[in-house]
Amino acid sequence: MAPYFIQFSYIVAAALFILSLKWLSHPTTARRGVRVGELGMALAILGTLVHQDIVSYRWILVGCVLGSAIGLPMAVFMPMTHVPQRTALSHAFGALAAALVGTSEYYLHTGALGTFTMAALSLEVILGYLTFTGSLMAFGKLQDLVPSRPIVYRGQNVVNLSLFAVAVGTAVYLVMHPGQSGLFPVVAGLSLLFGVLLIIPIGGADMPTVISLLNSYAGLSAAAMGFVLDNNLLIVAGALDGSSGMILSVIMCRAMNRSFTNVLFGGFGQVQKAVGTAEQRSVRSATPEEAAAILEAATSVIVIPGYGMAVAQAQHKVRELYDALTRRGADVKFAIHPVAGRMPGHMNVLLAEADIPYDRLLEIEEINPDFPRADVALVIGANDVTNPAARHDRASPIYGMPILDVDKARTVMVIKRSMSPGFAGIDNELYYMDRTMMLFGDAKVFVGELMKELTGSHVRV
Amino acid sequence: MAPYFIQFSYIVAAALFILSLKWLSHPTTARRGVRVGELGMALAILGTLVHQDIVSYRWILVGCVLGSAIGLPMAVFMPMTHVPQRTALSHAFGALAAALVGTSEYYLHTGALGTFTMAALSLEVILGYLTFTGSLMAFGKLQDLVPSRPIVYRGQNVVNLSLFAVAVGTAVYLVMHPGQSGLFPVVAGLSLLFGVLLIIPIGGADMPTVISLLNSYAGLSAAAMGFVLDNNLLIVAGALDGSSGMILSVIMCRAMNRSFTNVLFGGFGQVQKAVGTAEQRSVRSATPEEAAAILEAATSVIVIPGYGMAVAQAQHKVRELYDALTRRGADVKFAIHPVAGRMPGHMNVLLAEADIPYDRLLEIEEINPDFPRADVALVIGANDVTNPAARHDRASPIYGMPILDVDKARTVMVIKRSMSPGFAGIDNELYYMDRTMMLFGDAKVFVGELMKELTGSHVRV
Amino acid sequence: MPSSLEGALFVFLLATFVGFEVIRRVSPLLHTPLMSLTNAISAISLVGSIVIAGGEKSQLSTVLGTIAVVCAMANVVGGFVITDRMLKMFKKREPGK
Amino acid sequence: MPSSLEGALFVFLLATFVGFEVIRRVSPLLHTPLMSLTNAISAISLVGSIVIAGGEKSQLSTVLGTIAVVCAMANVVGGFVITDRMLKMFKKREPGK
Ligand SMILES: NC(=O)c1ccc[n+]([C@@H]2O[C@H](COP(=O)([O-])OP(=O)(O)OC[C@H]3O[C@@H](n4cnc5c(N)ncnc54)[C@H](OP(=O)(O)O)[C@@H]3O)[C@@H](O)[C@H]2O)c1
Ligand SMILES: NC(=O)c1ccc[n+]([C@@H]2O[C@H](COP(=O)([O-])OP(=O)(O)OC[C@H]3O[C@@H](n4cnc5c(N)ncnc54)[C@H](OP(=O)(O)O)[C@@H]3O)[C@@H](O)[C@H]2O)c1
Repeated sequence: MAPYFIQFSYIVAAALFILSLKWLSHPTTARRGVRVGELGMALAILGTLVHQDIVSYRWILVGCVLGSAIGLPMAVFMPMTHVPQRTALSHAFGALAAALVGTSEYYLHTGALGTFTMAALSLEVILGYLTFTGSLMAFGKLQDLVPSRPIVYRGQNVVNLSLFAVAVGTAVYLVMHPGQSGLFPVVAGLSLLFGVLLIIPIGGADMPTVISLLNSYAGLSAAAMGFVLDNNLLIVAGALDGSSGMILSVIMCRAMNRSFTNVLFGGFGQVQKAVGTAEQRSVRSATPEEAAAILEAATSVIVIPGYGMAVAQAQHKVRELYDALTRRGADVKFAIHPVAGRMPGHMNVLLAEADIPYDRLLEIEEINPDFPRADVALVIGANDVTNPAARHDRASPIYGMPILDVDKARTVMVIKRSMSPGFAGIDNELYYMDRTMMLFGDAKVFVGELMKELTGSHVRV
Repeated sequence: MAPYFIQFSYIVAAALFILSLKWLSHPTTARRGVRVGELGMALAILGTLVHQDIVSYRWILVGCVLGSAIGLPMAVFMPMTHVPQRTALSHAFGALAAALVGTSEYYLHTGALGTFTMAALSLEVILGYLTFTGSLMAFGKLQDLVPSRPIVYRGQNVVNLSLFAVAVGTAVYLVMHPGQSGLFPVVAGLSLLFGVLLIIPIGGADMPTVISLLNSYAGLSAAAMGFVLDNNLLIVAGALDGSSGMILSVIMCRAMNRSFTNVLFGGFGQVQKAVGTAEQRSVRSATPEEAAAILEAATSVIVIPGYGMAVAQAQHKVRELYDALTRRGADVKFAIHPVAGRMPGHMNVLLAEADIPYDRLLEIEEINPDFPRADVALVIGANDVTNPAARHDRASPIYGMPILDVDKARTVMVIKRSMSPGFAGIDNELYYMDRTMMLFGDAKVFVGELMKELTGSHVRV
Repeated sequence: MPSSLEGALFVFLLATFVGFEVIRRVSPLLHTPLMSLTNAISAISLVGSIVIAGGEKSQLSTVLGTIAVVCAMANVVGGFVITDRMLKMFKKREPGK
Repeated sequence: MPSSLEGALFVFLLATFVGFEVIRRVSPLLHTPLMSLTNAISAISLVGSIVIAGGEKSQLSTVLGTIAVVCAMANVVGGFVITDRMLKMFKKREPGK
C-alpha cells in the first residue's frame, strides 16, 4: 500500500505545483495558487513520511520544528524592503539542503553508485555547495555585512575559472572511480570556495540578477537530486524553479540591456568616475512649498518610484500623497520600470504594501505614451531608469536600455538626497533640464513635507 | 550502442514535437514548426529502425511504401474544401494503427501481461477501434456516402450506453484474467460497433466537433500504447494530440454555446421545423447590377464568409472581388466567426488559399465594433453566425452563441441560393430587415456577376 | 505500480500540461493546420507498428503490424505535406500595397 | 542508460517546458512573489532530506539529513507564508472610488 500512496501523492503534488505557478500569473488567482502549492507540499510530505526506509521520526521532527522556528518568524516579521536579502538567504538554505542530501547519499552508497547516478550526484553537490556560499555572499552584500562594491584584481577571471575547472575535473574523475571517497571533500570544498569567489567581483547592485541565477542553480541542484534518488517530483519542482530563475534573470538582463557575461564578469558599478560632472552644469533646486504649489494645480501626475523610495521606506508616505492628490481630482498613476529598485517586481510589492491599487501601477509600454500629456512627473528615488542618455548616448553604459520617458512631461520633479549617481554610477542629464526641479532630501521626509503643504493649503482654502 | 541511440532519438524527437506545436502558434513561424516536426518524426523513425526486436525490414518497407503511396497523393491533390473529410479519414487511419498494435501485443504476450499493462492495452484497443469506425462514419457523413442527417430512435442512448458498458465490463474482466483470450475479439467487436452507433444520431454539421473529439480519443489511444510499450515518446505525442483535440472541441462548443452532451446526444439539426417562416414576411431581393452600384459607392466593406462559400468554392472569385474593391479605394475586411464553415479555421484556410492576406481576416472581437461604421456588410454563404436571434431570442436553439453584428451595418447584402435555413435549421431575421438585400444565387456565380458589373462599369467610366 | 509506470504517468501529466499551454495559444487563424499537424505527430504510433511488423514473431502480428505501418505512414506523409501546403498559402499583404 | 534514467530525462525536459511556458506569462507585477513561491516549491528537497534523516543509516547521514530537513523546512514554511503575505497586499481599487 505505502509505495502506491507515495507515488500517488507525488504525482498529484507535481500537478498541484504546476497549477500553483499557473495561477500565480494573475493577481486575482494568485492567492489560490499559494493555497494549491501548500496543498501539494503537504501531500508530498505526507507521502514521504510513510516511506519504508524511515526507521524513526525523531530527527525528522526535530528538523521540522527547528526549520519552522527559523522560517516562520523570518517570513512574518521581515519588512518588505528586505525581500532581496531574504530571497538570497533562502536560496542558501535550499542549496545547502540539496548539497547535504547528495553528500549523505554518496557516503551511504560509496562505490555502489552507477555512472549516471554518480554524475547526477556530482552535479547536485557542485551546484548545491556553490549556490550555498554564493547566496550567503549575496546576502552579505545586500545586508551590508560584506563590502558591497565589486572587488576586482588582475587575473581574477582566470583564477576563478581554473578553480572551477579543477572542481569539475575532480568530479569527473570521481564519476569514473566512485570509490575514491577521499576526493569527495575536495569537490565539495572547491565548490564552496568557488561560490565565494564568483560573487566577490560582482557589485551589490548586480545582486538581483545574480540571485536569480543562483535561484536557477538551486533548482537544477534539486532536479539533479531527483535523478539521484529516482524521484520525479523532485525533478519537476527543480525544473520549475530552474526555469523561473532563468527567465527572471533574462528579463532583468534584457531590461538593463546587458548580457549574462557582463553581469558575471563585468565588475559593473565599480570605479567608473562620472565623466560628465566635470563641467558643473547648474540645476534648479526647489522647496517643498514651490513643488506643492505646482502639484496642487496639476490634473495629471505620474509618479516614478525607484530604489531610493525603497531605501527611505517612503511607500506609506507616497500612498498619503496619492490619496491627497486623488482627492483633489488629479489623475495619479505610477510608472514601474522592470528594473526599478533592486529586484524584479520590487516597486510593485512595496506600493501594494502601502495599499495602492495595482491597476494604478503601469508598465513601461503602457505608461510611456502618457508622459507628454502629464502635468507633473514626480521621480521619487529613481535615477538610471529615467536617464535619457540611454536613448541617444552611445558611450553611456546604459545605452540601449529601455527607459521611462520622464523628460517628456511638462514639469519634472526629482526627489533625491544629492547629486550623486544611481546604481550605474553615471550622471543623469534629466536633472539639468529647464523643466526639472530638484527636490533634495530623503524621500520619506520630503514627501512628508509635500503632504504637509498640500493638506495645510487644503485647510486654508 | 543501439538502445542509447533509440532513447536519445526519442527524447530529442519529443522536444522537437513540442517546439513544432509552439511555432505553429503564429503564421510567421508556422512553417518552421512543420519542418521541426518532420525532423522529429524522421529521428524517431531512424531510432526505431535499429531496435533489437526487428529481424527483417521486408514488411516495414512494404508498409512504408504503401502508406506513402496512399498519404502523399491524398495530401497533394485534395482540394482545400475537402479538409474536414481528410481529417476524419486520417483519424481513422491513426486509430486503426493504434488498435492493431494493441491487438498484436495482446496475442504476442497473452497471459504474460501485468495488470496495469493490460489495463492500458484495453484502453488503447477500445479507444482505437471505436475511433476507427467512428471516424469512418464521420467521413461518410461529410462525403455524403452515408445520409448526413441524424438518425434517431427511441431508447437509442440507452442501447448505446449499455453496449459501451458491456464492452468496458468485458475489458475489465479481461484485465483481471488476461489469459481469457476468447474475450478479446468481443471487446474489439463491441468497440467497432459502438463507434458506428455513436455517430449515427449525430447530424452531419456537428461532425467537426465530433471529429475533434475523435482526434482527442486517437491521441489518448496512442498515449495508452505508450504505456503498454513503455515508450515515453508515444505518451508525449499522444498527450499532445489528445489535448489539441480536446481544446478544439471545447472552443467549438463554446462558440456555439452548446455542451458536449448536447453535441453527442442532442440529435441536433434533425427535424426542427422552422417555426417563424409561417408568417411569410417579405424580403427584398436584388440583382447583381443593383448590388454592384452600392458596392461601387462604398468606402468600407466587411465580407462575412460562411459554409456556403466553401460549398460553392467561391474563394477565388471572392479574392477577385476583394482586389477590385480595394483598387477602387475601398477598405475591405473579412469577419471570421470561430465556427463559420464546418471546421475550426475553415474560412481562414480557404481565403488564404485564394491569396487573401491574413491580416485582413479579423476575429469576432476585433471586427464587431467596426460594423456600425461599415457601408456594406456582404454575407457570402453564411447564415447562423449572423443571426441576431442569438442575442435576444431565448427560445432560439442558438441563443447565447456569440454572433457577428452584421445587422448593424448600413447596408446588408446576403448571397445565398434560397431562403432555406443553415446548419441550425432556423430562420434568420436578418433577411427581413429593411436594410437587407437578398442576392439569390450560387455564391461563385453571383460574385462572378458582381465582378462583371464592377469591372464593366470600371471600363465605362 | 511498477516504477516505470509511475514515470509514464508523470510524462503523461506533464505532456498534457504542455499540450494545453501550447495549443491554447495557437491563433484561430491556424486551427485547421493545427488539426493536421497534431494528426501527423500522433502518427508516431508508427514506431510501435514498425517494431511489430519487423519483429515477425507470428504471422498474425506481422500482418497486423504491416497494416498498422501502412496506416501510420499514410498519416505521417499526408499530415506533414498537407499542413505545409496549407501554411504556404497564408501570406501577409505584400509591403507597399 | 537505465530506462528509469530515460524516463527521468523526459520528465525533466517536459517540466522545463511547462516551467518556461507558465512562468513567461506571470505578470511583472508579481515577479517578487514568484521568486518566493518557486523558492518554496523547490524546497521539495525536503522529501529527500526526510528519508535520509529518518533512515538513521549512519551517524553522518543522520546529522546531515537533519540539517537538510531544517534548511528545507525553513524554506517551505517561510516561502509560502511570505508569498501569501505579499499577495494579500495586492488590491484592486475599491469599486465606487
Ligand atoms: N530591479 C532589478 O531587478 C534590478 C536588478 C539589477 C540591477 N538593477 C539596477 O538598479 C537600478 C535601479 O534604478 P533606480 O532608478 O530604481 O535606482 P538607482 O538608479 O539606483 O537610483 C536610486 C536613486 O535613489 C536615490 N536615493 C537613495 N536613497 C535615497 C533616499 N533615502 N531618499 C531619496 N533618494 C534616495 C539615490 O540618489 P541620492 O544618493 O542622491 O539620494 C539614487 O540616485 C538600475 O540601474 C537597474 O539596472 C535593478
Ligand atoms: N466551423 C466549425 O467548426 C463548426 C463546427 C460545428 C458546427 N458548425 C456550425 O456550422 C454553422 C456554420 O455557420 P455558417 O454561417 O458558416 O453556415 P450555415 O449557417 O450552415 O449557413 C450556410 C448557408 O450557406 C448557404 N449556401 C449553401 N450553399 C451555397 C452556395 N453554393 N452558394 C451560396 N450559398 C450557399 C445556405 O443557404 P442556401 O441553401 O439558401 O444557399 C446556408 O444558409 C454554425 O451553425 C455552426 O454552429 C461549425
